[in-house]
Amino acid sequence: MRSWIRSHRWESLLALILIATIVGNTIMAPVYLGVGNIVNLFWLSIEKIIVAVAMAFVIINGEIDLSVASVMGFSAAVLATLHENAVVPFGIAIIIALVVAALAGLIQGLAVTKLGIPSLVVTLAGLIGFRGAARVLLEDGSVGDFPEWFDRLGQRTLVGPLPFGLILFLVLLALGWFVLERTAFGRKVYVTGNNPAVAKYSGINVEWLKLRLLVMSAVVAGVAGILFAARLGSVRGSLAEFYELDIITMVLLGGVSIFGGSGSMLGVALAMFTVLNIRNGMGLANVDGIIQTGVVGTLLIGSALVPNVIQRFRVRFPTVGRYEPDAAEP
Amino acid sequence: MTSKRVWIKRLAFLSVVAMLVAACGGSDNDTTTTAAQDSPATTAATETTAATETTAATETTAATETTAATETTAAATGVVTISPAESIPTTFLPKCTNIPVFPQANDGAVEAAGELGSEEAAFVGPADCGDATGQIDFMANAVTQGVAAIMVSNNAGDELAPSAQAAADAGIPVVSWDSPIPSAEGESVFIAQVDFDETGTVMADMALEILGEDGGQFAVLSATPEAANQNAWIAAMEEVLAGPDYADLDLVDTVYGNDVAEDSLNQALALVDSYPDLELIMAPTTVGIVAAAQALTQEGLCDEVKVSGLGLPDEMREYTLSGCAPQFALWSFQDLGYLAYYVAYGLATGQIEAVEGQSFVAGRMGEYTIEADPTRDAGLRVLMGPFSVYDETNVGG
Amino acid sequence: MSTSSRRRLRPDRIKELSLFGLIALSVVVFGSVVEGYLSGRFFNRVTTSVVVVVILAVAQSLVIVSRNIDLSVGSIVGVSAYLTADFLQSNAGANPVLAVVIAMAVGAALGAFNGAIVAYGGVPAIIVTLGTLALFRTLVSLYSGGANVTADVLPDWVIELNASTLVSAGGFDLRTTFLVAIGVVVVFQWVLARMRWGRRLYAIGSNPDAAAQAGIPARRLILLSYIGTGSLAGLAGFMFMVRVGTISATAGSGLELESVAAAVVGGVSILGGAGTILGAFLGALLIDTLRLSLVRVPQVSEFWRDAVLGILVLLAVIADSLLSRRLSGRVVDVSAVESATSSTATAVKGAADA
Amino acid sequence: MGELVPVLEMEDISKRFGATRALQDVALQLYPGEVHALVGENGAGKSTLIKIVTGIHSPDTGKMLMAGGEYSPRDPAEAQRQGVAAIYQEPSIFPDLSVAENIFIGHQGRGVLVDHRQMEREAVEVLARLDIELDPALPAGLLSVAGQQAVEIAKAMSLDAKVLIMDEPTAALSAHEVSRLFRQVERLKELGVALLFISHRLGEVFEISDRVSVFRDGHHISTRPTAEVTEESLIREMVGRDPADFFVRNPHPQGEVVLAVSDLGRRGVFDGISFEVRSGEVLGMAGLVGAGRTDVALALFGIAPAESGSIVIDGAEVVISSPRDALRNGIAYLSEDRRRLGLSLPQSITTNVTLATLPRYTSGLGVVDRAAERRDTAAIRERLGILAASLDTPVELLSGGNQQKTMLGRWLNAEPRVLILDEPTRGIDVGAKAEVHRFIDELARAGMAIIMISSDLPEVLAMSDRIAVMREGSLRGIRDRVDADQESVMALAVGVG
Repeated sequence: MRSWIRSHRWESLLALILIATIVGNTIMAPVYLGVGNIVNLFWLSIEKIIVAVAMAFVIINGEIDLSVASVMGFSAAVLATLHENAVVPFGIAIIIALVVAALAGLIQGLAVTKLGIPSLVVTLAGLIGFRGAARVLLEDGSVGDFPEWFDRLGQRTLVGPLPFGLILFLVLLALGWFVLERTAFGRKVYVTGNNPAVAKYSGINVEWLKLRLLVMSAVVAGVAGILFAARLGSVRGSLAEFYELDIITMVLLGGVSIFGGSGSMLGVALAMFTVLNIRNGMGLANVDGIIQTGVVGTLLIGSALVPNVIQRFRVRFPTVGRYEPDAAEP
Repeated sequence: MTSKRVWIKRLAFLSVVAMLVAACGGSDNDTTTTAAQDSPATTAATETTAATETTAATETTAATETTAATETTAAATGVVTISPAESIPTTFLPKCTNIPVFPQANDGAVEAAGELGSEEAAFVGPADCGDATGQIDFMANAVTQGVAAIMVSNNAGDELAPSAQAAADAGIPVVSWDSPIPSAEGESVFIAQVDFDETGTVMADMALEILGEDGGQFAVLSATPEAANQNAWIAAMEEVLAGPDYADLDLVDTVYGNDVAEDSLNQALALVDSYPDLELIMAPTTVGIVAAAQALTQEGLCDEVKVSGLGLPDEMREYTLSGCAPQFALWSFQDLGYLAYYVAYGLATGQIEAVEGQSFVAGRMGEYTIEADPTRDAGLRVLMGPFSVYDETNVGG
Repeated sequence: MSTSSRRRLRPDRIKELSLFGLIALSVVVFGSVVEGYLSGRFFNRVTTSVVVVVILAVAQSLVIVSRNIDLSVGSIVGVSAYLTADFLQSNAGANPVLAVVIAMAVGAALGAFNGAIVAYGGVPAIIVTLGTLALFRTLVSLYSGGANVTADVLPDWVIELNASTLVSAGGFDLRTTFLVAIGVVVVFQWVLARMRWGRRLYAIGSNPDAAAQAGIPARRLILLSYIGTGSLAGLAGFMFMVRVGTISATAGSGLELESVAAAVVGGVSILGGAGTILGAFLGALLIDTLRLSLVRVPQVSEFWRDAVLGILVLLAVIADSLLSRRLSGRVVDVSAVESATSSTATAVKGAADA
Repeated sequence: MGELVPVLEMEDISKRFGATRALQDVALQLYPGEVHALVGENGAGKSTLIKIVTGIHSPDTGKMLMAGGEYSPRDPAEAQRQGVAAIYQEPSIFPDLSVAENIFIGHQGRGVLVDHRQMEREAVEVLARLDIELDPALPAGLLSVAGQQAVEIAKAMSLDAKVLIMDEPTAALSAHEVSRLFRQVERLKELGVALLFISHRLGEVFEISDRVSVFRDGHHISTRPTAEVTEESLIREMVGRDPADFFVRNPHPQGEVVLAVSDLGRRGVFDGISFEVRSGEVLGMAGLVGAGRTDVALALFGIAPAESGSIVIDGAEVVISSPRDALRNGIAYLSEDRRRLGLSLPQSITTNVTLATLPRYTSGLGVVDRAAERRDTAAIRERLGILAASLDTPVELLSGGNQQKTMLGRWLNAEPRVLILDEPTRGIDVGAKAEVHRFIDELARAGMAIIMISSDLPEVLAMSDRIAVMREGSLRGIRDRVDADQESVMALAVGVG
């Protein structure tokens, strides 16, 4: 246990914060602990946390995808347009929307891997471009009246108190954890994020890996966008606008290094739960939205700062090996 | 919870008394209206009968609610003076909290709550208005908290419908103000600041007034392409413009400043550059109109191009006095919030019903009647009005 | 390896030239499509609207060269603009210089906050500034309580300053605000190219460990750079107030991405160590020219603009990266390094035999 | 030099980190104009000593005197001001900055302004003093390791350092570059600089140093004039045991031709490369750094594929366009740069060992069979004698030698037919070096075909069955071990005679 804590400092810290939050919320708002509310607090941000799972992979791999929110809007817009003009059956329309999202990811992925442009730049352009594409499709209109089953999928519970989206998220999270921790793919994601050259010299096809990740990220964003459409019951060009910052914040708060190579799905999950519970608790306490944002921002800085400060005070007892005299000697 | 039980008991008792009073009070039609004003007894009667049933309804099941509805049609025929019953928790949900008009509206709600001896509504909302779907979280939280009523200025379209429906299912009346839920799903009633068609007329008239008889070119600088009521107003104005009196007014373009000052500035200037003969920019948004006036003032273009639309007196005063924005219109957001709270309170305490023909008196603002909303396919509305058109005579300063 | 030839092919210069070319190109293209485009008016529009972004692009580059970033500049603009406006509201008599000082002081303070945590707290810059992006915005929103500071309470010089022109020829004005922006560019171009601490910022961004070994006080310099970024953002906030007049609590939100975009498009390496202020300036100019030009093309509808802008920016970046790769002719690749090695090895040998 | 006053004196310096005693009661004097060699295995405390002298660490006990005065630097900057400079095996230059800036960036009190033209003029002068010819405006990132080191020495000169510490400066250099470096060292001696010279290559120690100090387990064992010591005695003191078997290689039968390369070429890098390697054979590859040896290896491993020529394995021609292809065809490549290209430092030993062979441990779903990989890694660790707390230890915490073994282990685990070793013993201590050599021999006996690129000529001569020499991108000849010696190989490599 102790060793686990030492090797999972960040996760432990987050766990503490999370527990504190839950206790605080329970005291402040009696209604907080109701099943309905617990489901609600996930369900209200379900699209963000679904995309965050994919984003974790991308960032651990040493890249970033700023375009996710725009791709969400874009794929939903594609779905809506197809539905409005009733060109194809709704099921097909969903598939087409996902394919379009995949293509969006492919374009960006190729720009990154083949042209060697930093993903930050490429996806920044994507952020503007795909949002624009969504606007082009829907202009100032909003498209609704989706099939009954689709709305139900997004708005009603599926199993017990759980709506489809929440189940999907839990499955994705578990899958993400498994792939990252247990599979060769996850292994490669870490190694490549830590040092692409080493990966390349070990026979890993780095470009192919990055390409797949960026496509995957876009597809997940597409799914989330469609899910959002179902939850809202209608789509407009601005769907999910500005979500990218919240999503990236959750991943970074999860202890994923922005430089890639480190971080864990457990940390990301804890970060999600913490953020959502804090927001929900403050919401029930009638705290204004702008203050909620500020608190999450402070949390982001604080959780990164506090451990360092503590580290400063206990330099006398450094981590074993880290200061080993000749460890660094080549 | 306990407190709730207490006032149910109290109401039950009151209602019994009310029955008796009502019985001997009789129902002489031409007196009821006056009676409504001067005899608290009768109003107490009608009010409280309604109260018991609907609270029963909210407390128990939809089944009793229907019966409540049928019985209260009686109450609906009379004019109800919404008056202090008990203090209830409510949520006052603006599009966002950091645009001046919304705190103003909230002031109205607070004023009303004071008069009705109820606790102030929780004034919460998204951090900024760019976040169209941010209100959903606050709706959901309000439902979880089990508030007695929600007052919302819808920042999206029907995206809000599912969560409004959820509130309705939980027996919480949803009163929309300033901007309605288009499909009216889950919405009890919409407090319309002014008639949307009237907005069109007012804007067209201001344009005519400024451009003069010989007319000329003008363009619209709106908020976001998605903004529901801006789009409705513009549509209404275009209809009016089709009329013969406005034949010489030439609407050349509609652009969007996204309610962001800087975008609006650039858009306004781009309009001036793209249309050399442009004489007027009509901005049906408080952000856009100021930005446009500011841009034209700075570039010294006020002589060639004027600004008009919907604006806040405080923000427009300077430009109106300088002649850059000779005329603009707006309604009082304080009154809007005030009226919204009265209606929400009336519904929550069961003094009134969200049914067509229900008339009521809302404190200092006097009598209103719930009617079918002509600007939407479905839904009820209370039309506040009137427009106040500002020019250098009444803009103050 | 003749010195002169390599001088001419310095990557930075190439970058700047290619950007300049792209701007010229877009002007020519739009000029041929839109009538009345090549006018003094349009020049004035661009030069006035670009001011804020240019100053922010410079501010952003200041931290990016040392392998950091500041995502909170947009919020800093908001805070300083609001506080300055609020100050002028209560002291209408205050003279402009004082207002500028206040704006920059506010910015500097916020920048110092960022810098202290990044430099001495050892927290990655992106995390710190992502946090303060929200935090600063919250502060100004709470302070304002949702109320705007409106133009009519501001002294007249604020409104006039935006349009005030020093030189004007054939409708082409040189606006005071634009000149200030140019001044900022020139000064910081000079600071980063000529001043010791500027060069050391590049050094830190280029190889932090080596910087430590060379005894460069990295922490202090990074803190300084953040204070610099903050005060520039404060200046941008002042310019924002001058231009927009009516200041709300959301003033300047979204500018952080614009500034990063401008710097990156301008060839400032996100990995630090490379890029110039002049490049960042050209990047900002390119993006803003494209945006304002698109508004003038009637064929491009409202809804197409963002899409087209995104595509154009992407194309610009691609064209630019290909161009500079071609011209500098050095792809970072093992074999290239090897060949560079051999060339110098032979050179050294030559020297030896001599 | 006895009558000279020492420029730097250390008196019973001790330093400990947590439980580890890094240094104990070390006393050392450096005299102006001397080259003082410091030898010892990894962990002996050399690095700690350097870090103390350069002000990165401060000693727990003991004191240092600089030219008689108290010397206790708080940081490298102050050490520099006081005239102590250091250059390391991996040069710490600023790739984006010009040579001139690299030389002068650390300077204090040169005013706040930078006059690039003047600075470049001064740079040329400083470099000239070391008779080095470099474009001062050239971004230093484009220089070879040797060039970058020259820049660092120039930097030290420009700071007119009294003490210059050279930590493994020759590790990344070719024999030719080493001789150039030594010429620069001679210059520094003439200028009265005291040099502290750390190297694992004893040959160099004897060639360049005036006195040599041996360290072991944090203790200062001895300091004697180099003339008075022999290689054997040094090694004995360093390892604390008898150097039984170094460079053992008793010839043994060779098998079939495994790899045959003919007329291999890559534009502007190398061309017309033809050779073959038999199973059980070690083919040494000598030449200057930049002669193209690594490029040939990278071509065979598919990183930078060849553009012309053919590669035949076991008699069948193969196309190699990616490391994948190479591995599939049984070719493995141990890179020369452990830290940049070799190991994923924060990852565990297991992860690093099985990185190239993951498919072997994955089921259909790509799930890694951790038990299996731990089993194999444990075996590798056993076989190579990798010293580490556990298989989960991050490799960044291992000593250089164990890191090298881990990397070697990765390729052994791949069970290649052809193993290309690029500088397999660079920068690892004598003990580890011997183990690696024994190991190469073992592999050869087991029938593997081995190509060994090395700039350490004695090593090449000792380990190879045949020696291929490259110069400027082409193969200048292949010599049998028996009729090859330092001189002849060097001559081929440099192209004289």
